[in-house]
Amino acid sequence: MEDKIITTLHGAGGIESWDIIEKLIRGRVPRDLWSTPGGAGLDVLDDGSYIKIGESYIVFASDTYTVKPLFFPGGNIGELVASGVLNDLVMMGARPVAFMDNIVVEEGFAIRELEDIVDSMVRTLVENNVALIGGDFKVMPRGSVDGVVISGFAIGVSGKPPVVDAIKPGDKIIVTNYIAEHGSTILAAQLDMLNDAPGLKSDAKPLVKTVLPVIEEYRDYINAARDPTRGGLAAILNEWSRSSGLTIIIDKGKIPVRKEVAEFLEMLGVDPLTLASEGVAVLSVRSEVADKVVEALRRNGENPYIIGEVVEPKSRELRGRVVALTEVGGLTIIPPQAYNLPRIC
Amino acid sequence: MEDKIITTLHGAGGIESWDIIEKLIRGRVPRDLWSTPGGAGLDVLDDGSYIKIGESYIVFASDTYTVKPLFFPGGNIGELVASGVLNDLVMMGARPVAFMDNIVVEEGFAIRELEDIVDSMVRTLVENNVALIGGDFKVMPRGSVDGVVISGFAIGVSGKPPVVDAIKPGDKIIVTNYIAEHGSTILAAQLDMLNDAPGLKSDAKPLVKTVLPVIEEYRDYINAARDPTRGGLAAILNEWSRSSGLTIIIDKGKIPVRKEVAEFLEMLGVDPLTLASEGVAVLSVRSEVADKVVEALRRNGENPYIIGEVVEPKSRELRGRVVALTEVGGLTIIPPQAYNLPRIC
Amino acid sequence: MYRSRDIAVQLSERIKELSKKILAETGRDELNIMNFCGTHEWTITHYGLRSLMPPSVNLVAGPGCPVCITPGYYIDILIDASFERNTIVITYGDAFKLPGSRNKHPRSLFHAKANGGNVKVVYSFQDAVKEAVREPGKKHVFLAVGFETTMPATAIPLVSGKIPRNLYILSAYRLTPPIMRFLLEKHPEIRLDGIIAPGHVSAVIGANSWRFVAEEYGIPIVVSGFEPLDVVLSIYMILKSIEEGRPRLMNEYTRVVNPDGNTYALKAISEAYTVKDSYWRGIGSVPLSGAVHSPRYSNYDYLESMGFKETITDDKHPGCICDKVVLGLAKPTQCPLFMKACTPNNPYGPCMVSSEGTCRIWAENMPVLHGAVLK
Amino acid sequence: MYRSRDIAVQLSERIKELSKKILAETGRDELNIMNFCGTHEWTITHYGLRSLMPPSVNLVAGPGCPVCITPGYYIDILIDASFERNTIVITYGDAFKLPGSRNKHPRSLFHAKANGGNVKVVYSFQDAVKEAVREPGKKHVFLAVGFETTMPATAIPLVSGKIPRNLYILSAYRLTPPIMRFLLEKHPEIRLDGIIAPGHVSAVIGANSWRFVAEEYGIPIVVSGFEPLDVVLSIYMILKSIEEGRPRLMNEYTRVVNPDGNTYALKAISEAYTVKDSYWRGIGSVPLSGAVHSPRYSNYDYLESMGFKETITDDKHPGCICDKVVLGLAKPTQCPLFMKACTPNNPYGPCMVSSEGTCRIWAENMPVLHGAVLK
Amino acid sequence: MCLGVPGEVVGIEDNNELKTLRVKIGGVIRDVISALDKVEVGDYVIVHAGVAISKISREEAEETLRLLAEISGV
Amino acid sequence: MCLGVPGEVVGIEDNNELKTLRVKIGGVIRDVISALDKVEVGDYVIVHAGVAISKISREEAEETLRLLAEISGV
Ligand code: SF4
Ligand code: SF4
Ligand SMILES: [Mg+2]
Ligand SMILES: [Mg+2]
Ligand SMILES: [Mg+2]
Ligand SMILES: [Mg+2]
Ligand SMILES: [Mg+2]
Ligand SMILES: [Mg+2]
Ligand SMILES: [Mg+2]
Ligand SMILES: [Mg+2]
Ligand SMILES: [Mg+2]
Ligand SMILES: [Mg+2]
Repeated sequence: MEDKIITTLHGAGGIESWDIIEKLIRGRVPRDLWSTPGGAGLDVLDDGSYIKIGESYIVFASDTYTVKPLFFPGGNIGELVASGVLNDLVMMGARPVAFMDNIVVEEGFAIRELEDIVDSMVRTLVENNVALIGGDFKVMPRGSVDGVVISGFAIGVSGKPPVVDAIKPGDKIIVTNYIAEHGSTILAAQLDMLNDAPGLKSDAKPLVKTVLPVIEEYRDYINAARDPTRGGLAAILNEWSRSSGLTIIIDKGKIPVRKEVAEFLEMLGVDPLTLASEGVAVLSVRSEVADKVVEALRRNGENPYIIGEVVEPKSRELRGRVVALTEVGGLTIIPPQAYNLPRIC
Repeated sequence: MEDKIITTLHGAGGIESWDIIEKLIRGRVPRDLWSTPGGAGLDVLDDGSYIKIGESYIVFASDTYTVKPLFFPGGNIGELVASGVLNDLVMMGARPVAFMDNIVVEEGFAIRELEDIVDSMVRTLVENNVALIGGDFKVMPRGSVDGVVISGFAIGVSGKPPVVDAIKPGDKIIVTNYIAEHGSTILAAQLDMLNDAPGLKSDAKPLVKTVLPVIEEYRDYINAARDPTRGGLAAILNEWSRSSGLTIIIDKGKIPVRKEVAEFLEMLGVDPLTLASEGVAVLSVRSEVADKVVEALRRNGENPYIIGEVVEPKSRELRGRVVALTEVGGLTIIPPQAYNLPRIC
Repeated sequence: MYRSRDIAVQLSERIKELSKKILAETGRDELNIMNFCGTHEWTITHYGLRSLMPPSVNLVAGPGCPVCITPGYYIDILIDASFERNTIVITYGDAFKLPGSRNKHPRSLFHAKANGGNVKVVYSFQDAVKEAVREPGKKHVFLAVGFETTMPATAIPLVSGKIPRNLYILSAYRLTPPIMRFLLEKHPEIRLDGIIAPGHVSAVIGANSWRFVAEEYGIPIVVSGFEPLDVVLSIYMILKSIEEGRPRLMNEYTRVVNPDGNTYALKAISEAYTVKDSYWRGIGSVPLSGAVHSPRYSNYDYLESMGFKETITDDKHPGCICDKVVLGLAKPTQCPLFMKACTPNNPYGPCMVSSEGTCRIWAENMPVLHGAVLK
Repeated sequence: MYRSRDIAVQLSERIKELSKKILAETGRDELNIMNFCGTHEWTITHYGLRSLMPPSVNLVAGPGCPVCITPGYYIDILIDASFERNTIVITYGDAFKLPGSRNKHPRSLFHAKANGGNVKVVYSFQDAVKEAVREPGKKHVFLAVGFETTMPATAIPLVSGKIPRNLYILSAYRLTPPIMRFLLEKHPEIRLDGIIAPGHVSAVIGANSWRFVAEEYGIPIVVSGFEPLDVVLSIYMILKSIEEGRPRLMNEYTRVVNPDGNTYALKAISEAYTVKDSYWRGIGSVPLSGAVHSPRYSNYDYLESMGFKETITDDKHPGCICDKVVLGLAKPTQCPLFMKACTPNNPYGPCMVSSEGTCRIWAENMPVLHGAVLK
Repeated sequence: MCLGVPGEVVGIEDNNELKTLRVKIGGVIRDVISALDKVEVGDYVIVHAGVAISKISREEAEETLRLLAEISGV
Repeated sequence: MCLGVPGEVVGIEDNNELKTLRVKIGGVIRDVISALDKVEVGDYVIVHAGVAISKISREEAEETLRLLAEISGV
């Protein structure tokens, strides 16, 4: 018996999210309108979409941020929306040029706080030389929306065809930095544990200066790029393996998780692989350049690791699955599970 | 003493909206990032923005819809977001090619209703041959958002420079159809008077097939185009006169207001000039083509009227003002006033 | 028909001729005609009737804007009430943005709502009744502003016993003949050549209520309707009566107003309410000019039930001359704050708040009020 | 150190050697070792320990997953309560998605919340106390699921008198030795060669609580910690004890568990709670296996205060063999609904819900459970 | 103050003590409180804040229009 | 069931009847209920669902590690 209402699972980035987008959106649009001629959109369901104009690719990304709390260690919703949407362009291999912000704010919200949010958003754009060319500003009556919700739309350009995720056997999987930093900070805030866990801090940051140049340089060797936001690393790797039918094998011991984050999550019984990052990229690159990519990322200030590789499935059951070699050398399947609650058992 | 919190006035489309956008957004972005080179954005604050790629202009519009109720006579929020954002492109003289939707929905919302909303949105896009190339889907916990909020982001192209509003003395002001249809319907719904006023119906519809061809044909003679949404006709005319320093004179007797709408609003003491349309354009065109534009619009199924003209201000006080010749031949100033409440006196 | 441009133009010609003749005969420079009622002021502004008058005929707004004269402390009390747990304040749209008397935020019910207060705007008192029935566990307070016209809205349901026990009424009602008498009595310095009396007030209290103006003060007075031609015709009638040298009570609005008013409604009003001396914002206490619930209905009276004493505090904002503006004793342009510290966008005094407030109307219409011509 | 890959590999070699030897000596095909506790199951799955075992060593999950064995009617009652005005249901994350027994929406507290019910998820009982203090006007009900380990969370605050009067507890606590005895007694058909006993339960009740397993049933039993190497070492110890032919009680988790447990906590538990026969989901009534509040604290007992009778209804979903799966009597693949009508995405039975549920674990890990190799 | 709009009575309901009228105000049909002693279907009334406060006399209305025409000469 | 994590006691508070411990669990410092009879700052404890249910013996921990090393030969 299927549930006939929207639940928070539908928005959590796991299987339920894929399903609702498939049924609610993609299934309702005729195939020829999933993209424009020469472009990509619902047909790829990637970080962003693009249209082709002459020899140029104009790339778009949009995301709505509903994060609670609005301010958290390491950033706020303004910084988040700017870096999050720019990062989606970076994952497409596009250089961001312009941004639009749609702000929805609750009546009674302090203007001072809104200014702080906008300042952070604008600073992020300015630092990356992205123009703010428009947007919208709506006020909802008190009680109709909790604080502030911001949609960001970003526009980028690329001379080469954008990166559309298509992992290949033999690819190495690279994670550019510590994972679960943002997700664990938000989880702590929501459980009112920020004071208990002073070592937590969101990693929200744009990857325009550190990751984009590397993607541009090694573009022909990069088969997929994705920022592990909602659903975390587990969701992305599962999306990649599912859509390709290949198997991804990761070595859990090589996944960079900062000690403070690991300890906090262990206390709650929450898996860092399922928590969001907001300043990390996951790349699937041809093995011959994997070390060079790691080196280039490290030169740009990132903290990259090769955490696994893509292989042909060795059995029918392994098609589209993500297998982990665990810390103790065992094997386990990483399911796409995006709903994180503290547990006692 | 200025108020330090956001009020509904800040989102109503009148002076307070202009102010907050000026202070909160535009004042915080360095001038060189108001647009991209060769493009337009915060510098024009028009219906949309654009960037220039080679000889093409890529035009963007984005708006967030927070309308309550979500379903109303004549449409729903899904139809509204699609037609509203496409109409902004039309007002820029651009042909819409692609759309992205960011849907925020409250936990517990009926999937059936959400499907109806998406169906309406998609139908509007399909009918106008616009691709849905991406978006976002977020769920907020129950009580954190009232039902559904949708941000739309539309992408259009134009070979000619887009229409950036700049009215000129001698221009005729044309309204393409009955005004205040959408705003009065929503007002009635919010006052629980829809049953009392069965003649009301939102005019929400895309203008891609009826108005865009006319703008394209007479492009060189059209100095400004705007859809009178938030704040209604009063807000737009005031924006145009204020930004140009010119005077707009309108003849109130010529403004098309449907009888049912006029009667309903008269009962409440609300001015139709301040209420939103969602399927109307206001054009400022050179007088030599005004009649031809009216004729062309009428051929396409619209119901256009020339309601006034642009003149040089005859005094310092008339700079940037909108003057109306009233039904009885008197003169009055039309202020930009966007907050509509029923009144008893 | 009541909005015919042709008739208006012709009538305005007659008015020009008549005023010219009167000025010539009396040697006066100008004629002052006061429109008592805020809704007449709205008609005058909205239809641009001042621009149809000759420069010598001044249409002076009177004290008939309830937003301008409602005491600020009622608002203060209701702002506080809106933040009480389980209390909902209900108001007509008109009073929603009216500032209270305290110089601190939130200053109006609008701002109280933005700050989290429970405030609802309704079109009619019946909507307030519906709200109270829908939420029986909560206390509801209805802000009853208005003149005699509006009093039946609560008086009829009160005497019919149809109001739920969780709905209280804060009576801010004010009576119009007393303020008219007060104005004529206390401010002889303002010379009025004619008065346009409120049509819908008169529908309730009867045209005869205004006879004293003509008989005791020798000023022609016309009970007028609210269509633009009603007002223009009323002005014509005033001038005609001046010309004839017979200041008298006239009724332009005979289709709605009769000499004795609505006796059925008046009975309900006098059963539900008791007249008493009352405070008018900026103006002061005016004898027998307000109404509180009569003892039989005092359990519905919000101030009474909550034990509030109607202590009259000075709720003028320093520097604001709204009191004089409301009484027609000064023009907004005479206020040093006008369009400086006090603008429609950021009102300082009460007359700048409502779309009927004289200062607001002047601020928005200066270019045409000043007689700037278009061509 | 407890997660060293090198040690794990070596230990797994020792286990292979030992099991080979045992099988050769006994002529058996395979050895069944039951991990009683859901958290051990989590460790086994999360660290892929089954893949480190030789094919002949089966690690069988036992009834120690509270999500799987909590009676559905507790959830039914709390779903209803969440829709009562002024009632807030509070739960640990574990029980949030647990389906009730009724075959209609909303089926879980998660779905109740989505439908507008008042449900909060907390990390600890103290967070529930804070909520109740913060909202004194509302009734709060805490769903106390768990085994002996979790009982101090409410027992200690109860006996200290530190719980506000508006916080009620629905005791779904279950006791582990009784279910172990029930399993061994009623289901001799399942042949167990060794048992991994729950470490944190034992920290409270003492390792000696499990002595009866070895002495009365001749099955080696090890109290084990939860790090992966704790579990691997425990398996080694069981095999070693089989090899030596001395089935006995062992304690791998001596750093935390002593023979007599936490006598201070046990005193609080026995003061606050009274043992009684209780229902286990799908399994049935088990003698003296549950706990209700003792008379002195019965005013905090939600079921008692609300007058609910613990009527035991059959809450098995038709066709679901979760009862057998929970007791280790069947593998999920033996259920006809497995991965057909019942999937992790759309669970039908309780064992498919929690990340510790055996069916869920099998569904997600089939490829490696089936021994598929990577290279 | 006192915005009032004319409407036609199209129905009458008497809920012991409180009389309400169904009034057609242009295209709007709305239930309003009656503050009128005698009123019939077909009467025209002035509605203010949801209350019918007065009847409208058709003859007087015509008389006023006649007066307007006469004075203006239109 | 029974997720438990080890932590170090860094503070003790006795609110008549109810003892709470300030426990450092890795980088997290959290107040938990004490279900322990005797406990001192510096002790290591197992925290389960916000309750310290048991002390950890350093010697026994070392003994187990020694055992692991011995059996595995690592
Ligand atoms: S301009 Fe403002 S301050 Fe001056 S009288 Fe008018 S309302 Fe008062
Ligand atoms: S697969 Fe589902 S239905 Fe079958 S036993 Fe497991 S939980 Fe029950
Ligand atoms: Mg992305
Ligand atoms: Mg997106
Ligand atoms: Mg994104
Ligand atoms: Mg940051
Ligand atoms: Mg990608
Ligand atoms: Mg627009
Ligand atoms: Mg916009
Ligand atoms: Mg728009
Ligand atoms: Mg429509
Ligand atoms: Mg425009």
